[in-house]
Amino acid sequence: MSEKTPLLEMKNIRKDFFGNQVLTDINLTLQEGEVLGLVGENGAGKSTLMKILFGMDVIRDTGGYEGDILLNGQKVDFKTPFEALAAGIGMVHQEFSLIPGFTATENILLNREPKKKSVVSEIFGERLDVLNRKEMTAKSDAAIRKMGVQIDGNMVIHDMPVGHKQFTEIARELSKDQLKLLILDEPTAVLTEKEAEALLDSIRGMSAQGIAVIFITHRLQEILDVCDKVVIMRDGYVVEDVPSGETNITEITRKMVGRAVDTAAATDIRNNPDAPIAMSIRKLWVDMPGETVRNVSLDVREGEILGIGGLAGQGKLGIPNGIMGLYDAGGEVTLRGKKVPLNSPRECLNASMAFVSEDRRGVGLLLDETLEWNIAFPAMQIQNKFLKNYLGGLVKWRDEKAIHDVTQRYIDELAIKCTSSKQKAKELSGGNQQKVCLAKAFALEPGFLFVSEPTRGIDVGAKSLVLNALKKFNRESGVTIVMISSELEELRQTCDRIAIVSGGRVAGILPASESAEQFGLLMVSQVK
Amino acid sequence: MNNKRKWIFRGCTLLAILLIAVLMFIVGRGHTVYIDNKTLEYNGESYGALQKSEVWVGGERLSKLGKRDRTMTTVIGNSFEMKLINTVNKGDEPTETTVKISLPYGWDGILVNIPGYLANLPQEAWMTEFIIEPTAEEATDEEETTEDDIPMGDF
Amino acid sequence: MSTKQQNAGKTALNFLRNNTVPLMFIIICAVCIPISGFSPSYLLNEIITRLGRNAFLILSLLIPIMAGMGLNFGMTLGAMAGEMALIFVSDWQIWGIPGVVLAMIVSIPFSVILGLICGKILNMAKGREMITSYIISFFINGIYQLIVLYLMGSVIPIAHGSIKLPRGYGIRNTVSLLNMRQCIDNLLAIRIGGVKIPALTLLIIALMCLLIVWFRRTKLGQDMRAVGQDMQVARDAGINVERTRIISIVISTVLAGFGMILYLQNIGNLSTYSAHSQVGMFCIAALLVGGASVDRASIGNVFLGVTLFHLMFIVAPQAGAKITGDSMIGEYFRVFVSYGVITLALIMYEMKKRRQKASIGEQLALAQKEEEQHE
Amino acid sequence: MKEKMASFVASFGLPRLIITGFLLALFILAPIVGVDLPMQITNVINRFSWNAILVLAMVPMVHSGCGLNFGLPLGIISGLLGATMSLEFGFTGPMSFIMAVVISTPFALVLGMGYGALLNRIKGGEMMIATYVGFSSVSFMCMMWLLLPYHKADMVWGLAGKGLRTTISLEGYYDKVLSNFLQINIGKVSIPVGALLLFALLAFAMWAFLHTKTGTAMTAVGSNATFAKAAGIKVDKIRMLSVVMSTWLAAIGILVYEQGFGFIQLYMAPFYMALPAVSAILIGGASVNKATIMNVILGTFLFQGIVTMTPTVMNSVIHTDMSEVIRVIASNGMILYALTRRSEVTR
Repeated sequence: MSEKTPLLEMKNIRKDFFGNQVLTDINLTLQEGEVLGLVGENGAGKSTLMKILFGMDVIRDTGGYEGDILLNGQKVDFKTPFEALAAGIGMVHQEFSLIPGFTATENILLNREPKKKSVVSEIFGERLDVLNRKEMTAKSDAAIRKMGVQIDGNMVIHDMPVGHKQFTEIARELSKDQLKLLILDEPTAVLTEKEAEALLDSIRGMSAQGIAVIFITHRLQEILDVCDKVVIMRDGYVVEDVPSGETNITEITRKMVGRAVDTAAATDIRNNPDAPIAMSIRKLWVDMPGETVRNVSLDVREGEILGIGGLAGQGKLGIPNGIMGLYDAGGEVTLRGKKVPLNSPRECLNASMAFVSEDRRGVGLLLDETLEWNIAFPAMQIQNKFLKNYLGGLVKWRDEKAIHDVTQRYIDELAIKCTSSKQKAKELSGGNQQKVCLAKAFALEPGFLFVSEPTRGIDVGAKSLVLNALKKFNRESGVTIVMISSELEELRQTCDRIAIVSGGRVAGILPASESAEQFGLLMVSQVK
Repeated sequence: MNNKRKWIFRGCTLLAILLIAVLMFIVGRGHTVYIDNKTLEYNGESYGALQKSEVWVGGERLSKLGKRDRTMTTVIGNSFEMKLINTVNKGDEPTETTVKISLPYGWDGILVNIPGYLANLPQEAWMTEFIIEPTAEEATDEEETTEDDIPMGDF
Repeated sequence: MSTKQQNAGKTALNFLRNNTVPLMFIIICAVCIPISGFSPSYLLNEIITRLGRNAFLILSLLIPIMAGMGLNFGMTLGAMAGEMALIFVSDWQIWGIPGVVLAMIVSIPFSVILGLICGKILNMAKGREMITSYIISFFINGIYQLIVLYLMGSVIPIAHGSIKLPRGYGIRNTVSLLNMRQCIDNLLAIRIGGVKIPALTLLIIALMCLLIVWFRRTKLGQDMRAVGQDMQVARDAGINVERTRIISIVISTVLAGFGMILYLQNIGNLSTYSAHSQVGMFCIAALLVGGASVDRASIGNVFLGVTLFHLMFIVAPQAGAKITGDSMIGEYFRVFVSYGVITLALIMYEMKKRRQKASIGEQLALAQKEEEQHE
Repeated sequence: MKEKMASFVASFGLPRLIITGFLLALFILAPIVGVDLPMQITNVINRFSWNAILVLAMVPMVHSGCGLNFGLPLGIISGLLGATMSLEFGFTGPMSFIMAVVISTPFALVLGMGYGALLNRIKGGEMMIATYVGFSSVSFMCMMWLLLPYHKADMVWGLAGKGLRTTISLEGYYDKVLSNFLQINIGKVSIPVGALLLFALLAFAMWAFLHTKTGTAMTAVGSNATFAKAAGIKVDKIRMLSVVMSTWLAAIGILVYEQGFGFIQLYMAPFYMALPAVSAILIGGASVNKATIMNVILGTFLFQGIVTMTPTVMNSVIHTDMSEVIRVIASNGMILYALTRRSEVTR
């Protein structure tokens, strides 16, 4: 057995994004027909690893990778996903890549349709070959059969339940004759229990047919159910590579979230169960694409920093976005006893709430305008600050000097690196842009602040500056803050309590002093 | 190999289209033929006009020409066939002649003189190019207008 | 039972929503026909003439719609190519059916070049193809005028004074196509009652329809549909999106060129500087009247559209004159209706896009309510 | 140096550079080929004063992110309604102009509000729909001009006694009321100070508006609508305001145009009026989502300069009038260029 060349071998894979090491010395082997479960937190490096294997453009655009990938003992280096496909690697991405108005069959064979030659195509090229519908049906039926799940090949994607769309994607990969290795990136996230069950069956079936599968999921039970071995990644390292029979969920979770040196939570945690409730959220739903929130109820106490954590796509981002009226939402939110109307950013801001969005470029900034505008704008519009009144208030003139002063104050206070307060926001670095977003919220002098992913995409130095500024704002001004972040460590360092969201619902709330493992368990739990 | 085959096919198609175009050029050339029944002076000799000449083209009578009459018809292609029923002098029995001429490609308007043709004169004697000059009034009334006129009209 | 009724109601509502424009037109026609007082045979004759005249042009719009590029206002480019070909052919004095065939062949290179330009520009303006193609048609109209009004006869040889402006270069406002007038319509024409049926023209149109049906079943057609629905997915699947879009515009332009030649051979003369300017608008209006939308159009839409639109076109002036006593009212009315239809179709298309987005939230709230009921 | 040039060309845009260069060449050529330069300059200034407000009408909608207002004819129609009614009600002289402004204002507000409400429901497809809203409204008004009960003898068709004429002379009404007001003559150059003053007033008001709280909000909506929404701005309301402003300015713009031109043009005349205004502001350096007062002034000047100078200069140089063709190619080419730019907002 051990003499046999493994189907896939990854040796000493290293990758950095502009000096930021994201993968270090990854080693992986995979035999024919083996099912490998790949687990790890967001940002552990799973997706980067798979992108390298699949030859995605971003990898080359960011300087390539180090190390070797061997397929059947042959060194390979895919320049494009198409080369990877040709070599027999298939990948099912998290987002559907399907044509909505096409049938399952048409999607399964997209751009690989069997064709019939004709005279016209001899002249104008083979794109004028007529599709061979009969053979298409046969081929897609074969692929569906191979998958072992029944879906209707003639059904239009548009009319399909989500699960069937997922199966269509898988069938597309299976319809490729050369397929030897299939990567499934969180395929069960959108499936119902029954469908997920069926998918696991079909993975077993594929494995029996000699197709190796790399299965990425956050549902650990599935890993144990179907995989031959488990690879756990953390912070760009493989921390564990064991046969799935020799481990269990708690063990895996601990390895996933536990740091070698478990950085302790912040020392100045305040846990004051008697503090009055500042905000109470009841039965909140939010339609934010990719971050759907379902039936969330949550209380925020006066003066605390509440963290909201969870894996990507589970809905944590939907909560602030929904409450602040940026996405369609329903339910009930009260702030200090007063009802906050949903779907109206104005009312929220009037109620002295503020929001620093995770989408800096899309929502947080006027990229083409000056820092002055960016920082002063909401305060000017909501609270009539920085305005000079003429004609008895009829004309509200922009007070450029006041705007300049306040901007300069925050530039100094938050150490925003810029040439002047007149610089355009798009010219700043990510970290400084984030500080501008904070300054914008601070300028509103809010009584309640949502901060969403404050450290996303900024470097380590800037990170701690931003987090300290937040903490200082809370501790000194007594402003209640809800901070949403995918990074558990930073939540534990900054927050007093942390709520974990999974599947669009709150899985549990724990004091920040709890062990990382406990949070990990909540993250992978399935709330019903 | 496959590519070569493709280019051969494409070349052939292009050639075929060009051939069709050339063919259209030949068979589609339009001429206006003017038919004269007029006395013709040629090499000092005079060929008198017929008393009466009926011109038939394509089975239909085009015109009945008296002395010094002229008629015209349009022809597509370079061969022209007409049937003449001639009465040379008053009271003569009409005689039927079929005239078959091939028209020169470069001429738009062609003038055929019946007396000259009937006298078996050489071709340049009875067939001449006929060029119409645009009349003066026609020339003046045209002024360029490229302004988008009212977006209406019949469609 | 009640759900069944509800469903029936829903389908009826959907049917109404999807067919607002054709239904509106049927009503307009139903009101105007009796008022106008035209005889049925006259109307039938007119409709068939206009079907033969316009259907081919309108068919040229189908392929860009399939490729997700919306209504191709740039079909005017094809019309200009066809006109240039006709100018040459009539200068060469090629008459009759050979003239039409030759004009079609000559128009191909012009159409292809213009189509390539148009396609390239539209690829640079993804998401606003329609307004861009609309402006392209104005821009190329300028180039067309430059060529026809200044270069023809001075740089490009034009032999015949009959089509040249008296100043010696530039083409006259009207070029007579008398020598190919209705040559295709009259060949094999059948008369039934007082109605003349241009069998050959209709045959050509039928062939064109078959060609489109066939084209939909080819690989290229499939690719176009894929590109039209989701460019990113198509690109990920390895389809060359840009090229496919350009091809769709080129095909449309070439077909529009052919269509324009057929149209003009029916009319019998060419208004050099204005024949093309309204063609795009009228064709698009007719297609939309047939029930097509910006992202969906079928051959059936073309024929229904030509029939309804032209019925309105014929009867509106008469009916308007009878009602108001002023013949211009009807003329303006039909122009208004043409523009109104396009406006309405564009608005409905954009609103449909928004409605789809809004429905997801409703679903979520509904799901939650159900969940609560279960608890 | 070379790089500097390249970056200048890139930021200014090649088409704009060509057009500016072309106009410069015309001015240089003019005296050489013996064209009466002072008269040409008078012409350019006059045409500038007629058209500038129509171009200014583009600014609010560009600022609020609604794109170029291809629906300008809608505003023009409000102006035409004001003009014809003012005449019908028997006003003459300068008073007729003032009344035209007064009467057209409510029409502009109502039509603008309807138009704005429509544009708010079709975000993303504004420009195409605006074009066709303009077209439909013009063709609708064609019927109305015939049907509305106008009776004034010098406005209606003489024979029928009803239905407005296609062109109505403004002599005795407000023909040149602004142009002649405070007119200055320097040598052969005459400057229509009144018309320029009105433009200056409106342009200043626009500039001032953009410096107020609401004006700032409008710019922010155009720059990043999501940002504005998150900052509590009612995006739809601001957009609506911008559309109403644009429509009203178009109404005033056409009245000023008429007083300069001396005629009211009805029926299909407003049909393509949006295109020159759109290309003028683009030539002035605006893009689909950024425009300043400076763009308006520069653009109108360049555009009208070309329109007035080309025929005369070209005629003297090559003895043919290619101005129409040049105008069509240049102005539509400019619009095309602006449309194919990647949206300059970095997202």
